[in-house]
Amino acid sequence: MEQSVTYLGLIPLFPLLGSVFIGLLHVFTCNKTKLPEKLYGILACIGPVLSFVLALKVFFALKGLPAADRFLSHKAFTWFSVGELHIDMGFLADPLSCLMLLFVTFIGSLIHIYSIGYMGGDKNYGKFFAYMNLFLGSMLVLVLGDSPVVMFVGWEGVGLCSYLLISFYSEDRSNVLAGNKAFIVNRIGDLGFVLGMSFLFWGIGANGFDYLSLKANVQHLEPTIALVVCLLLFVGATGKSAQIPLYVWLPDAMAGPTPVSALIHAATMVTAGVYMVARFSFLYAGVELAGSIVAWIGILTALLAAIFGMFQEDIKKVLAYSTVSQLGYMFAGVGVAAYSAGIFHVFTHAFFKALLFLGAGSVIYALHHEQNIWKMGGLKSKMPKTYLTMVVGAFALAGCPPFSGFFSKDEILYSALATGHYGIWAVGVLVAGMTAYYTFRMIFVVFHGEPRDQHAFDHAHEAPAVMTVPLIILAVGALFAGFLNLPAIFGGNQMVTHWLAPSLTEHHPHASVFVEIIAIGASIAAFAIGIKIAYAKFGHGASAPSYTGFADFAYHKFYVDEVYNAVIVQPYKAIGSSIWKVIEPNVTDAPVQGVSKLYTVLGTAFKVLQVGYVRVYAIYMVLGLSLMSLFLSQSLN
Amino acid sequence: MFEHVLSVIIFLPILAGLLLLATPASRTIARFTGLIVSLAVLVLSIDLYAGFKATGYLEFVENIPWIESLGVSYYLGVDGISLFILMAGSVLLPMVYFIFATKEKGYYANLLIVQGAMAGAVCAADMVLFYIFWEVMLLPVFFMLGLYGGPKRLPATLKITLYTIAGSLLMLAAIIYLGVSYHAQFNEWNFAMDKMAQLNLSGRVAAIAFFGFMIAFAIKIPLFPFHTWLPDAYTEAPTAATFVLSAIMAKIGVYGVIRFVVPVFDLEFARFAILLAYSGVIGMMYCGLAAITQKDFKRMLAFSSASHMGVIALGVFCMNLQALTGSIYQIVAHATSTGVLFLFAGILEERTNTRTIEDLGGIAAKAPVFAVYFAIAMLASVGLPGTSGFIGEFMIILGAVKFNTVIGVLAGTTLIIGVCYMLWMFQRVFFEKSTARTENFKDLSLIEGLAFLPVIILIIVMGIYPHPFLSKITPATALQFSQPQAIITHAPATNAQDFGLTIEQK
Amino acid sequence: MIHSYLYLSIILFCLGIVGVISRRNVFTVFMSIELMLNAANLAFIAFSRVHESMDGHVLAMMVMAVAAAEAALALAVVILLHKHKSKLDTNVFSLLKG
Amino acid sequence: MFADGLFIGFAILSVLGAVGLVLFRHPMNGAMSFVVTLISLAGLYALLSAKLIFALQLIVYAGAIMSLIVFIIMFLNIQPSDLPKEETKLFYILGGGIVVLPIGLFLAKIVKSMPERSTEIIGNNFGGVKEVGLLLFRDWLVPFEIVSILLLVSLVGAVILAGKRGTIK
Repeated sequence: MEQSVTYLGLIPLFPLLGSVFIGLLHVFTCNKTKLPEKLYGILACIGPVLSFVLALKVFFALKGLPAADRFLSHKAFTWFSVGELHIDMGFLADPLSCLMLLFVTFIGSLIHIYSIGYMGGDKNYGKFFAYMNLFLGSMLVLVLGDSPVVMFVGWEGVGLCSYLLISFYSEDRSNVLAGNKAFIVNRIGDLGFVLGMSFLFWGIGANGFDYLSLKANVQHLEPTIALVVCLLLFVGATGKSAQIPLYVWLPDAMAGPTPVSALIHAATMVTAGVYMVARFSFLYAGVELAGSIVAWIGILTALLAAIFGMFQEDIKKVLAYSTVSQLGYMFAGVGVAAYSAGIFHVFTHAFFKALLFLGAGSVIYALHHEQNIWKMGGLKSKMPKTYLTMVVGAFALAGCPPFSGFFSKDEILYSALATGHYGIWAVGVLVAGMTAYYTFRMIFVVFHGEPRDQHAFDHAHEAPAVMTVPLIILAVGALFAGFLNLPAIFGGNQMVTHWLAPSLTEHHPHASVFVEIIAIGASIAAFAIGIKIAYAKFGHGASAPSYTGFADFAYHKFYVDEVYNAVIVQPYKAIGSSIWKVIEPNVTDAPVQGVSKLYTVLGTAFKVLQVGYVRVYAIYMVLGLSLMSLFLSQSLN
Repeated sequence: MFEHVLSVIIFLPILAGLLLLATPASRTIARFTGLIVSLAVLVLSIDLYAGFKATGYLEFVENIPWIESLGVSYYLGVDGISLFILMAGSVLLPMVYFIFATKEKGYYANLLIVQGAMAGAVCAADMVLFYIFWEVMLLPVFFMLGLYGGPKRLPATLKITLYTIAGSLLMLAAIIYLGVSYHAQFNEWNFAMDKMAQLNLSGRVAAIAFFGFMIAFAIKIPLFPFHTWLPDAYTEAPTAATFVLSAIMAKIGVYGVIRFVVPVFDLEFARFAILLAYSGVIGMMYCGLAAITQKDFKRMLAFSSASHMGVIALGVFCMNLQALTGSIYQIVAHATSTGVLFLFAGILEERTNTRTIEDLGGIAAKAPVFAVYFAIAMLASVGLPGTSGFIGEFMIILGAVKFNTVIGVLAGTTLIIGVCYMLWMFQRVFFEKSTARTENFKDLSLIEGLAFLPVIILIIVMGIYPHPFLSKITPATALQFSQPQAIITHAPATNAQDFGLTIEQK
Repeated sequence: MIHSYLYLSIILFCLGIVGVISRRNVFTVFMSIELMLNAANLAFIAFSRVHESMDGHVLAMMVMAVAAAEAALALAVVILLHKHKSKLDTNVFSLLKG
Repeated sequence: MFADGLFIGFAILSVLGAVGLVLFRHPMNGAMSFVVTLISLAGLYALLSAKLIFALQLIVYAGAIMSLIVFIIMFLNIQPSDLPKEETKLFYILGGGIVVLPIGLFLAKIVKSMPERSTEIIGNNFGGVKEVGLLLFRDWLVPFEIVSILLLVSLVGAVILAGKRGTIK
């Protein structure tokens, strides 16, 4: 049922090799002669493009197979094998991973091309592309891994790259701290992932720990274990995909270069959690409680992030919170067992969010690294291409029909409604309105109205073609990607859903057309209200507002970072220093110190007896003999 | 492959070291002797590795009666467990001679002696022989620490020496107890390891003997709460001694547990495993937390090393195949990663004349090769997949989850704890703006770069393709769990506690 | 009859001990030690008589030789002591005081 | 009977001599009284048929060693002021006696448990010079040689120790 094709292993290998090669080049030349940037740029793009070509090949190979047999696999070698634990370094391409593969390599390639322009002039040009290639390779391992453990390699690999790229401008302490935060928070999630894998392994892993074997054995898993595994894996997902309570790292992660934010922190890596839940759909489908928890956490994250997003003033932070919010939607989708809807939203989101970030990058580039939206304005005329493409992205994000975001988001909300999760649906619609509001708030403030900073405005200019062409391509994607999964009500046949069907374990709810129309209507209404308010407030230019009350609270992100700092980070450090300063010398080492003290005390005590006169020593000796004699003479009779 | 290869591996360095000490050789001669001898040992070890058949039993056995009246023999052999510790020593030690070019003669001589003694301890299959090498192992460290250490070396030297000797004496007592019990049960004197495994031990005295062994090994590992000698000793010791202590000697403690405690005291071990596992896991967390507040990077690495040793020890105490194998794999991984990190710390200290983290910064920009090496070793140390650190750590956590859920979850926190202090240190030392001390930091020279390269490559290879290594370990570990339990039941219900049996009756 | 010899030996030995531990005069202490040696000698000879073997005699000779050697050294020490401190008191030396 | 009488006489003399040694304040008196003990011990050896030892005791001990001691005592020309003031001597002797008593009793107990034997003079060959000499140079040759080395060492030591002149203080 599964076919073995060796080129699967090559897909992640190309970017990885590229990364090693570029990295070596950079390391050995960075402090001496500079290599031309073009060389790095071209080298960097080879890997992703080759991977994309191979991904297309995989796609067509899969398409050529009957729907139920769409599994291509490649076991490169035995990774490790101890007792019943047997892990192959294996890759699996099924419709799900193929979809991910396609858009990851596609968007990855585009962003690489975009970066050639964006990163121009940076002294660590080579390093950047080494990391980017490494990231893409890891992401492909994540997507293609045929067992949770192999996936975990990619999972941690992308975390590492994320860390490295966030702290890319490493001279500034705050950037490095943001990187540390991202890595550590991700690690907390990874702990959940590892423990989840462990429980899963001891549950049903003995007969093979790859997805297909797990899927075949899933019915032997005890329900409680299954619930625990689902929740632990979801902890991993909350870390990677920035959900409550581990979302805090993503906004800070915007410290990295903008293409990084676009590729890693919007389009690909952060959606890994959703992908993982979809991968384990066979597991989650059987545990309804876990699904509900996932869905609720997802939708609450969406709400929270949307609230924060409405008050941000940094253009990238706005987008970051919108990413968190959209990720929340995706989890809501996979949580209500609409896996294909969730994955489809991942897919469309990748296009429009990458587009928005790259557009924002273009703006930032034009304004010489100014990110505060209250210092922008009126850029429409100066940067028409960027403006147009970003508007397309904004419509898609806000969920305006017929842009891609509308279809995917609507699919999720419809599924929530159809499966009876009314609460989730209601919150989802609310968030949709808020999304429209903050998205267009950003567009209006940045591009419309009067320039707020005349100096910066005068120097602004449209980005070079190497940057705008990817924008346009992505805009086309953002516009039309939605039609790939057109629901029946619009005359489509849900191509993506059908394509994904062999990989996922899901039941499509059958609700009446009435329900579907309610869902669509509510979404459109929410969008319309959101954009209306945004236009009313910011359409004609507005000055930077000062926030009070709840708005101020939200502006400060509910002080979550501060609370985490006070509740987790500071106690952690305090425990550390108290261990070192108090516990170690006074408790742990105390017995040892005590022994040495004891010897000192005993020594002082016995010193009294050492009077120094030989005669007295003789007396001691005789006393000892005498006592021994007394003792021994009792045994003599 | 010749018959006495193990003896050569053990005694070649020891003799070379003694010879150096006895002759007025110059530093250069000493260094090159060390280099040549350690490379020769490396070649022999690679040959040994290639000829190793992974049967699970001892291979390359040499068994010559030594003190016949007491059944002590010169009994050597390696199996999958000891092979890797032996290899770790052989692979890592030549680096030291490459990197530290201007040390005293005694420095190199002591290094050679400690290398031989460690090889001896690892290969010994007779308890008395093991004990002898175990003690000899400490001597060079004592001298290196006491002679060439940092400013506060004397208290540190005293502490480590007295601490370890106290443990060793307990072990000696326990070894004698085992010998006497063996004589009582089988009416002949023998100290060979495989014979000891047949002993049937029970009762309070057996438990005491068990703790005699355990405390000796726990001090060496070091297992919480016997780790207090470690921060001072690791910090004050010259880099090579710290390297030897952390990379190999600590592992011999774990090895001792696997080789001597688990097969002999199976009942006691099963009884106290949970306690020991908690000790390991608490030690991991405790030292990991303590590491985060360190201002001195060498001390921080010392705590990090102790923290990881807690995990490694935990793998042994979990009593399942995955955890044990993972533990042995992690021994090698940790030897390579932490060992190299200590060497890097030594280089940092030599080039900047400081050990304070706050004084450093911006090295990544000044010395990219060094930074890449350091980053790879650090990532292996925090267990990133794709480096050697992950495989072992994953298997240990996996095994720990099976052994006990709470311990499994706590063991998992090593993922977080390790990364906190390591990233913090990396940030302060390698990122941010360079300081006065790092302004002129020189990158690794070509020789240094090439000397480290094999180990760095090994770290990655061991993470990506560990199967060939694991396939040599697994038969030996699998054998540990196929101990015929029947021995316990059919052996006569006699014991060394019985006074009449212990005193030789004529 | 042999008992009497041995009892005598014990008495002399005990007197020697008493002399050593209770007197401070160097000469007396020294001679008390000699007395103990002699007590031991007496026991040797007595046992030798009991077993009718002459090994005890040989041992007694050895003891005498040792006593002679000891006398030579001890007297040299006494002379030194007297020379430096003009005293014959064992309490003059208390370098061993802790 | 005669031998018993001699024994009692010698025994009393030797004990008295020993007591004198312990009690006399001046070492010269002690030495003289110790000579009495040594001579009576020689007599006891004779009673135990140890002819050679009898002779050696008189010649070496009572003769050579004691005369050496006496010589040194006189050589040092000890004044009463040189002697240590031992006001608590009796107290010490009493205490020492009490402390030593258990040892003596213990040894006596051991002696008591041994079989009683006669100590009559036995044949001419026992304890003679020839017999002891043969034994000494045959079975005890190595210890004998070692003792000779010991004597040599102590000789050298004594010369070095006593031979230093006025270098220290």
